Amino acid sequence: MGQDERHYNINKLNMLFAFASIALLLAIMSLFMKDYDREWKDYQTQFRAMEVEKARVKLDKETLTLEAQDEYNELVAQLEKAQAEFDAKCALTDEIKASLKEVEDQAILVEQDYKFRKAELDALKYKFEHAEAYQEADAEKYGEEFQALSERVNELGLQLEVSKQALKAKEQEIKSCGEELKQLRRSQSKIAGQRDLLQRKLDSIDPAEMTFVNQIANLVRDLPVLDLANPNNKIEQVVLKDVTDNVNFMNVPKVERCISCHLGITNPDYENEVQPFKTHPNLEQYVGKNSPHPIEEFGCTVCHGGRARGTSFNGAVHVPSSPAQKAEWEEKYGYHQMELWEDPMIPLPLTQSQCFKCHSGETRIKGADKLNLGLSLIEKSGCYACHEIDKYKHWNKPGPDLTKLDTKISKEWAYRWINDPHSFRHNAMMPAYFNQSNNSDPVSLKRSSQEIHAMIHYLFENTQPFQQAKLPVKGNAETGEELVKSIGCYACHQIKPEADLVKTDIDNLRRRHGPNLIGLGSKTSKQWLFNWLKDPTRYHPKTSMPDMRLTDQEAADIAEFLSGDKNREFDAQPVPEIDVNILNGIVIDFLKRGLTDQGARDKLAQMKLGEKLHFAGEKLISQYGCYSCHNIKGFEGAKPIGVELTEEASKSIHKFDFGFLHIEHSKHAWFTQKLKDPRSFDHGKIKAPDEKLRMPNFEFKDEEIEAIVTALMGFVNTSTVEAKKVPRTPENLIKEKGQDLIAQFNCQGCHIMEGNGGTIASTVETWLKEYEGKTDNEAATVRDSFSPPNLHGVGKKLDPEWLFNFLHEPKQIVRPWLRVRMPTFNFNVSHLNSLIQYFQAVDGDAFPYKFDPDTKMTKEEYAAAEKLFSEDYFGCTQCHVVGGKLPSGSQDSWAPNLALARTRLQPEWLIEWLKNPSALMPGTKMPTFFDPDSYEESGPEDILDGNEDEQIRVLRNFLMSLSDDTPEPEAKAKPRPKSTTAPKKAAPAESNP
Amino acid sequence: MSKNNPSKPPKKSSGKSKSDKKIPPRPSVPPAGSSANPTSSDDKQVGVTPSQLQGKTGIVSKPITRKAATKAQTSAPEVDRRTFVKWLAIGWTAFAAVLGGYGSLVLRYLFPNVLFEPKQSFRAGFPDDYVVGEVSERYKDQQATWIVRDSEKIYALSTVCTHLGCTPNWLENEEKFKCPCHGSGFYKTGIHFEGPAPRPLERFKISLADDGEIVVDKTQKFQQEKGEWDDPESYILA
Amino acid sequence: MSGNNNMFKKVQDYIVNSQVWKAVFRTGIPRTRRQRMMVVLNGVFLHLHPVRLPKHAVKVKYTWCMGGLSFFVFLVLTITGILLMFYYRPTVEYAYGDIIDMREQVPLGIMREIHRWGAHLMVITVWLHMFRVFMTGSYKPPREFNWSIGVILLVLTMLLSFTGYLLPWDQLAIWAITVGSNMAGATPFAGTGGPGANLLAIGDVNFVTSTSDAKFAMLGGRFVGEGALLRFYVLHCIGLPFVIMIFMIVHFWRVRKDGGISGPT
Amino acid sequence: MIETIKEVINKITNPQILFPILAVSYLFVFPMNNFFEKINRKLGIYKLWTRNGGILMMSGLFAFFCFGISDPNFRKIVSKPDNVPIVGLLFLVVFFLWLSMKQAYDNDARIAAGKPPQEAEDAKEKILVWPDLVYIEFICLILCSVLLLVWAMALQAPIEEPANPSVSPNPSKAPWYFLGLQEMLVYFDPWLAGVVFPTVIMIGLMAIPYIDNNKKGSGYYTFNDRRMAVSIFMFLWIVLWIFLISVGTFLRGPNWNFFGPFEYWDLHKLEALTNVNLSELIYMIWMKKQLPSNILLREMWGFLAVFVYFGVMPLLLAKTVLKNVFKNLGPLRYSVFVILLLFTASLPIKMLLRWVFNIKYIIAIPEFFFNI
Repeated sequence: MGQDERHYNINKLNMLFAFASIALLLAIMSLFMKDYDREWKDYQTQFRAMEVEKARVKLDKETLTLEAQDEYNELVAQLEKAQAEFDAKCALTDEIKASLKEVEDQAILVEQDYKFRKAELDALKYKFEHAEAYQEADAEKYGEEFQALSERVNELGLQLEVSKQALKAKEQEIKSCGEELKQLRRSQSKIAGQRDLLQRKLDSIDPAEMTFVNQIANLVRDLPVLDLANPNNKIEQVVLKDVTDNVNFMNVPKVERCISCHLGITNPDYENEVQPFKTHPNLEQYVGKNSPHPIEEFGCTVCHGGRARGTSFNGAVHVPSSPAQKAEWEEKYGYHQMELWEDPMIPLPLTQSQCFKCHSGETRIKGADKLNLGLSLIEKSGCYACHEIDKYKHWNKPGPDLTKLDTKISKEWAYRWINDPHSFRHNAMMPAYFNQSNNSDPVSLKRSSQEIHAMIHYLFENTQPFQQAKLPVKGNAETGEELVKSIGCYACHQIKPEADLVKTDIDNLRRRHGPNLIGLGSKTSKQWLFNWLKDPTRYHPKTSMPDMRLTDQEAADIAEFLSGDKNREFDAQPVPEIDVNILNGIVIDFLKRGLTDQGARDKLAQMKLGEKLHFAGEKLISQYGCYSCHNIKGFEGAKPIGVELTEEASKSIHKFDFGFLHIEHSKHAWFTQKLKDPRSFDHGKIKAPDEKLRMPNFEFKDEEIEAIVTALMGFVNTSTVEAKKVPRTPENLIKEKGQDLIAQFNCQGCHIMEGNGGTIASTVETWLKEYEGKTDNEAATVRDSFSPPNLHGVGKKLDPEWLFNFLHEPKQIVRPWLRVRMPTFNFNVSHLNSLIQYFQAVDGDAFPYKFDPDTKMTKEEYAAAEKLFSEDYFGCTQCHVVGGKLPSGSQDSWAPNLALARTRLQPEWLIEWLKNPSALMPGTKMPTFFDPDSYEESGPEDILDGNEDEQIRVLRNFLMSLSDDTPEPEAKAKPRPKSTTAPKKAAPAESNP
Repeated sequence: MSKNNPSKPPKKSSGKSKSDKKIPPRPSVPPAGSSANPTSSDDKQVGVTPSQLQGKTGIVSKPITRKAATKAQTSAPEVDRRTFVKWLAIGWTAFAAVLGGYGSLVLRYLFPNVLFEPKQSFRAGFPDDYVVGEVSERYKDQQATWIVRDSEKIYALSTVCTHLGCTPNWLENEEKFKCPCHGSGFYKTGIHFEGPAPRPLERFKISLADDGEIVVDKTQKFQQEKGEWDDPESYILA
Repeated sequence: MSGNNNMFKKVQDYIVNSQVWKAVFRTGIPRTRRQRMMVVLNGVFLHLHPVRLPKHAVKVKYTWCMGGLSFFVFLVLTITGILLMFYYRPTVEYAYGDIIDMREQVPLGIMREIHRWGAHLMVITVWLHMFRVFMTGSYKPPREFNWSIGVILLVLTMLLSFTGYLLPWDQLAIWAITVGSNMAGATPFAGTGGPGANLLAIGDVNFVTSTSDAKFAMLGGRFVGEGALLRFYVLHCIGLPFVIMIFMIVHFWRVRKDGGISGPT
Repeated sequence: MIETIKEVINKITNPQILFPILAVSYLFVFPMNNFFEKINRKLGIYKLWTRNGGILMMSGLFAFFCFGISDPNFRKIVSKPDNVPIVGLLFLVVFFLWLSMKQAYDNDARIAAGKPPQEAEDAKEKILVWPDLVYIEFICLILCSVLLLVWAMALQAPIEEPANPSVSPNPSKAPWYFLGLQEMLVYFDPWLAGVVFPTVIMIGLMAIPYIDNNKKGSGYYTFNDRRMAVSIFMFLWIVLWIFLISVGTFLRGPNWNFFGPFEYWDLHKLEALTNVNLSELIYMIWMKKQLPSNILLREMWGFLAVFVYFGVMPLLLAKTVLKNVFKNLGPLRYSVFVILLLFTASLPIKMLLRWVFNIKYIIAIPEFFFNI
C-alpha cells in the first residue's frame, strides 16, 4: 500500500467521510428541529383551533338569530328584488361605458394641459421673481411672459372645471341608478354586521373555509426556515416603557411575552378553558382594555412576578402554589425550579401582595382582602415596632406603658406572663419569648427563669410614682356587666374566650383591637381598673383606649365586674426562686463583652444581688428588645432590634439563612416558617445564649400566617413601578392619612366607613336579646337603630365646625336612645383636622369652603313649614328627637335630634336629604316624602301652591331655626379653632399618634 | 487547459489533458456482469486504473506503477471504483446538504421572532366614534394619521406633506390642510390644490378587526396618482 | 439507462470543459499525481501544506490533528461571533436581556451555545496541541521560535475566552471577571494592591491610585461596570482577534519554513 | 458499603492528601532517574502504557464517573454546564497521555532493540498530501463540527441572574481555565499567584526550547531519550495544571472550602484556617520572644530563606543532584533552568509548609503589600 504515496485506503476514507457528513447533516437537522420545537408554537396552534371552534359556534348562533328576525328576512327579499331591478335597468351597457370613457378622456386631456401650463407658470414665476430680485435685464420680459401665461392658465383652469363638472354629472347619472340598492346593502350590513365580521374572521383562520392554495400556504408559512416570512405562530410581546425590570445597574423596560401562550387572557370567551388559554378573572379590574390595569400598560409580571421575557414554561419561572400542583406541573410541563432568577413568580395565593407595590399608601386596598388582613395583623401584632416598616413609621408603640407597672401588676404575675403569655390569655398579643424551640432544653429553661427575674427586677425598680384614687363607691358586678355589653366596650375588647374555629378576618381583628379582658382579676386590682377607666391617658399617655366618660358609679361597677374573673390555673403556676449561680453566668456573659475575662470576674465579685439583677435585666431588655413595644425607663430613643422590613421581599434569596431546615428555598417558604416557628432556623446549630435567634412566637394560625406572608411579599423595592404608583395628590394623601388614623383608633369597630366596619352591631344584637328582651328576629331587624351611625356621606352632611368639636369632645347627644357611647378619644388637633379633611375628601367636598345660605323666613313661610313639620303632614317628631322632646313613635325608629340641625348639618346637604334621603344614604329609615319618579306631584298641593322646591326650602329653613332648651353649643360662640388656637383639652400635635 | 494555465509547459499539459479526456469513459465501460466476477484478474489488467495512468504520464517513477498494477491485480478495481463513486457521492451529497443547512441557518437567524420597533399598526376605535364630514386629529401626534369620515367611507391620511415632509395643519373653517412650511394646501380628501406639493397626501391601509374596531396599518400606503385610492383596502365603508 | 448515462456524461463533459469551470478549478479532478500536487500548490488554503509528506506526519496517531482543529474552531468562533454581534448590544442596559433573548426569542439562538462551547473546545484543543508538540519534541531546533509563537497564541486564546466571559453580563460573568481583575490590581508597582505601588510617588503625591493602576486600565473603572463591558467587548470582538490572526499567520508560515511538520531526523 | 466508599473518596480527594499522593506516585509513573525506573519496572507501572493499560485507565475513569453520577451532590457538580468541559478534558487528557506514552514506550523498545523509532521508519516513505492528509483533516473537521453541534444541543450555555455588584455568589470562580491560578491564591498573595506566576509560566514555556538542548527526541515520541524533560513537563502539566483545575472546579465550594466530590455544598461549612507567618513562628513560638518592630529585622529569616532558596540552592544543586544537568546545560542555561525549576517547586513547597506548619507567609510585610 505504502509505495504509491498513499497511506489510507481511499474507500475507507470515502466511507468515513460519508458517515461523518451524514452525521453532520443529522446534527444540523436536529439543530433545526430543536430550535423549531417551541412550547409557544404548540399552544398557538391549539389556540387557533379553539378560536375556529368558538367562531363557528358564534356564527351559527348569530345566523340563526338573524334568520329568525323578520326584519332581516324582509330586507334580504328586498335586496334580491332591488338587485334584479338594478341588473335590468342599470347594468353598465357598452354604450354608457363608451360615453363615460369619452368624457373621461376629455377631462384627462384638459387636466394634463392645465398641469403642464401650471408647471411652466410656476417655473416662470420663480425666474421672474429671481430676475427682479437681482435686477437682471430680462426681468421685464419674464414679467410679460408671466402675465400672459397666467392668463392662459386661468383660462385652462376654467376649462378644467367645466370638464370636471361634466364628468361628475355623467358619473352621478350612472351612480344614482343604484342608489336604492346601495342603501339596502348598507342597512343589511348594519343588521348583520356581527355575522359578517364573524364570517370574515372565520374565512381567515379556519382551514376548512380556505381555498386549497390557501390551505397549502397555511401549512407552508409555519415550516422551519420558511417561517421567517409570515408565520401564523409569532411571539407576542408588550414592551412597557414605565414598568421596568431592575438589572441592578439600571431599570430597563419590561418585555412581556406571557401573552404568547396565555392567548385568551383578555378575551372573555375563554373563561372556562384550561391554562394557558384561560381568561383572566375580573377583567373589569385587571388586564382588560377598559380596566384600570390594561395589559398594554401594566403587563403581567408586575403583579405576578416571573421572567417576563421567558417563552417556555420553565423559562417564565412559574412557581407552583402547592406540592400537589408542583407534582402536576412536573408531569405536565417538566417543571423544575429555576434558581437563577431573583424574581420568580408569586405563588397564586399570594398574588395580592403585589398590589402593595403601587397602593402602599392606602390603608385598606379594595379587593385585596388577604393583603388587608395581613397588614391588619402586622398592625395588631406590632411587627412594625421591632422591624422598621416605612408605612408605620409614625405609629405608636403597640404595647402598654411599663413605667408605672408596680401599681398595676405583681412581680409573680409578671413572671408568669413573660414566661408564657398565652397561658394567661389564649390570644394574647404579647408574643412568647421563652419555652421556644431553641431555648427549651433543661439548661436553657433554667437560664430563662433567671433572665425573666432579672428583667422584672429592672422593670419594677424603674417605675414612676402613680397616684391612684380610692374607689369612691362600691361597684355592682351585674350592672358592670350590662354596661360592658351595652356601652361599646365590645367594639375593641372581648371577654369570652374566642373559639379557635373563628376565622381570622378583618372584622374579628377589629374586635381584638384592645386586649381580651378575661382573667383580669388575676392580673390587676379593682382600684387600678377604676382609675384606668376614669382616665386611661393618666396611666398610659399614648394609649388608644378612649375615655368613655363613665361616672364614678359606672366605673366602679365595671371594675367590680372585670376584676371578678380570675384565672386560677395561671395563678397556680409556680415561680422559681432566684438562683445566684445561674444569674452569675448571665451577668458574666454580658460583662465579658466589654471587659477581659479576669476583669469581668472581678467586677462580678464586687456586685451585690440587686446590682446583678439590675445589670442583667437592663442588658436582657435590650437584647430582647422589650422597649420596642413598651415604654421602659432607660430605653427612651433606643433603636428597634429587628431587621427593617420595608423592602424585605426584594432581598436576595441568598441572604436568607435556611439553616439546617429542609424546606423549599424560596422567600415565601422562609417567611412562613419564620412565622410558624421563629426560632426554627437555629435548629441543629450550637449557639451561645446571646447568639440565638430572638424573634418571639406570636402563635399565629395558618391562615393568619398566609395573610402576613402575603403582606411581606409586597414589601419590595418599588423603583421599577415608580410611574404606576397611585399618584401622591393632596386628596389621596388626605384620604390615606385619614384611613391610617381610622385604623389606629379602630373607628370602624363601631362605624361603617367607606362601606366597611360597624362590627359592634353583632354585640348590640346580643345585648338587645339579653337585656331588652327582643327575639332573635326583632333584634336582627332593629340592631342597626341601636348601633353607632353609618358615616357614609358625613363630609357633605355635617358642619365641619360642629364635627371638629364633636370629635374632640362628644358632649352633644345626637341620638339619645343609643346605649353605645361615642367615647372621648385622645385626638390632638392635627388628628381632628385630618379626620375632617378625610371625611370631606371621601365625599368630594371642598374643604374648608363653607357656604351659608340665607335661612330667614317670612311669616307665611314659617307657617307653611310648621304645617309640613306637623303630625298632619310629614310628622317629623314621630321619629326625630327635638331637644328634650322625645318622639312619639317606638324607640326602634328614633332619629337624630333636630334641635342640633342648625349647628350640625350643612344647609345644602339638608335640601338634598329632604329631596331624596335614600340617594344619599341607601337603606336609610328616613321616609322619602318627595318621590323622585314623580317629583312634580309629590308634595302636598295645599302648601305654597304645591311648589316642591319651595316646600323643601322652607322646611330646611324651619329645621335650621329649631333650637331647644339645651345651651347654645360653644362652638358657635368661638371662631373656628385653628391648630394654633387649639381647645384646651386637645393635646399638642406632636405628642400624640 | 493550456490557455488557462499559461505558466505550465503547453506540451506536457496538453498531453495530460488528452489522456485525461480518454480516461473517464474507460473504467465505467465494464458491464455489470464483469463486476459480479471480480476475481478474473487477467481481463482487468487491460482496464487502466488511474494510478497506472499516472505512471504513464511519466511523473512518477516506474516501480510505483508496477506496485500499483499488482495492487490492481489483487483488489478488483472496478468494484473499488463503484464503491468509490458510491461513497463519494453519498458523502458529497450529504455535505452539500450540510452546506445548505448552514446557509439556511444563517438566513433564518437574520430574522428575529419579535420586533422592538413601535408597532406600525394601531387600533383606532369604532367607526361610530367618527362624525361624518369631520377630520379626526386624535391620532395625529401619536401615530401621524388623520382619520377622515365622509358620507360613505372612512380613510386614514398620512400627516406627512408630500412636498418636504412637514406636518400640515387642519384648518377647520377653511376645510383644508395647510402646510406651515411652504404653504401647500390639501383638500379633506388629501388632494393637493395649492402650493408646491407635487402630489396628494398618502393614505394608509385601513380595515376592521374581528371585534369591529378600526385597524390602521401604516406599512402599506396608497397613492392617488397611482390610482390606488380605489383599492378596497384603502378605505372602509361606513 | 445507458442513453441516460451518455446524456449525463455529455453534460458533465460540457460543464467540466467549459471555460468557467476551468477558470475556477484550475487542476480539474485530481486524478493524476501531478494534478494532486497542483491542487495543493494552487489552493490558497491547501498550500499551507507541502505537496508531499513523510508518512508519519499523515498519521492521526502522530499529530492528533489538534492544531488544525484549533484553527477550525477559531473559524467557527469567528463566524458565530459575528452573527451574535447582530443581536448583542454591549451596554449594561441591554446586554443581559439580549443574551436571554438568544434563548427565548432569536431563531437559532443556539448560536450562542455553539460559540460558548466552541470557546471551551478551543482552549482544550490548543492545550492538547501543545501537549503533543512537547511529547514529540517538536519545539527543538529549528522550531524554537515557533514554539514561542505558540505560547503567545495560547495566552491570546485564553484572553479571548476570558474577555468573552464577561459579555453575558450575568452574575457568573461579572464575578469571574471581578476575581480575575482583582489579581491585576495586585500587580507589583502597577496595581494599588501590589507591592511597591506606594514607592511610585513623588513627595505626597501617589501615582498609582485606584484610577490609574493596572486594574483600572483593564476595566475602565474602579470596578466591573459599563466601562469594563465596553472594553471587554471591543477587545473580544476586534482587538484580540486581530492580534491572534497576525500571530496565527506567523505560526503557520513558520511551520512551513521550519521544515514542515516535525519528524525524526 | 457505597457510602463508605464515598466517604473514603471524600477523604482522599482532599488536596492535602491527594496532592502528596499524586506528587509521589508521579515520580514512579514518570521515573526521572534509574532508581525510580527500577521501581517502576518492578511494580509494572510501565504496563499502563500498553493497550490493556489504556483500556484499564479509560474504563477506570469511566467507571468512577458512572459510580459517582448516582450521587446527587456529585451529579450536581459534574453536570453544571460550565463544568462538563472539564469532565471531557479529564477523559481527553488521560487518553492522549496514554496515546503519547504508549508510542513513546513502543519507540523506546525499538530503539533498545537497535531499530529506529516508528516515525523514522514511516518517514522513509513519502505520502501525497492530496488526498490522504487533506481528506483526513476534512473528516476531522466534520467530526469536530458534529461534536460541537451535539454539545450545543445537549447543554444550554449558562446564564445566571443579572449582574449584581452588591451580591457576590458563593463561591465566585474565575473561568475554569484559570482555576489553577485561583487555587494558587490559597497559598500565595495575588501579586504572586495572579501576576508573577502567570508571567513566569509564560516565560518558562517560551524558554523551553532554549533550555532543553537535548538533541535526541526530536520528532518522535520517546521517553527514554528525554526522561528529564518529559517528567518535569508531566509534573507541571498533569499535577500542577490539570489537577489544580479539577480541584478548583469540582472540589472547591462556598467560601473556597474544600468539598469532597460526594459532599453537599453547605454554605455554612466552616474550616479552621489558622496560619502563622514564618517570623511569628521563629520569634514567638520557637524563640519565645516578641516580634521585633523593625520590619527588616522581623523578616530577616524570611529573606534569608528566600535568598537561600534562590541564591544558594542552585549552586548546591549544581554540585549534587543536578551535576549532570549542569554539565549538559552550561552555566547560563542551567541558571535559567534552575530558577524556573525552583519557581515550580515553590508551589508544592509552600503547600507543604502550609499543611505541616500552618505557615502563611515566608516574608510578611503587609505594610507594603509584600508577602511571599
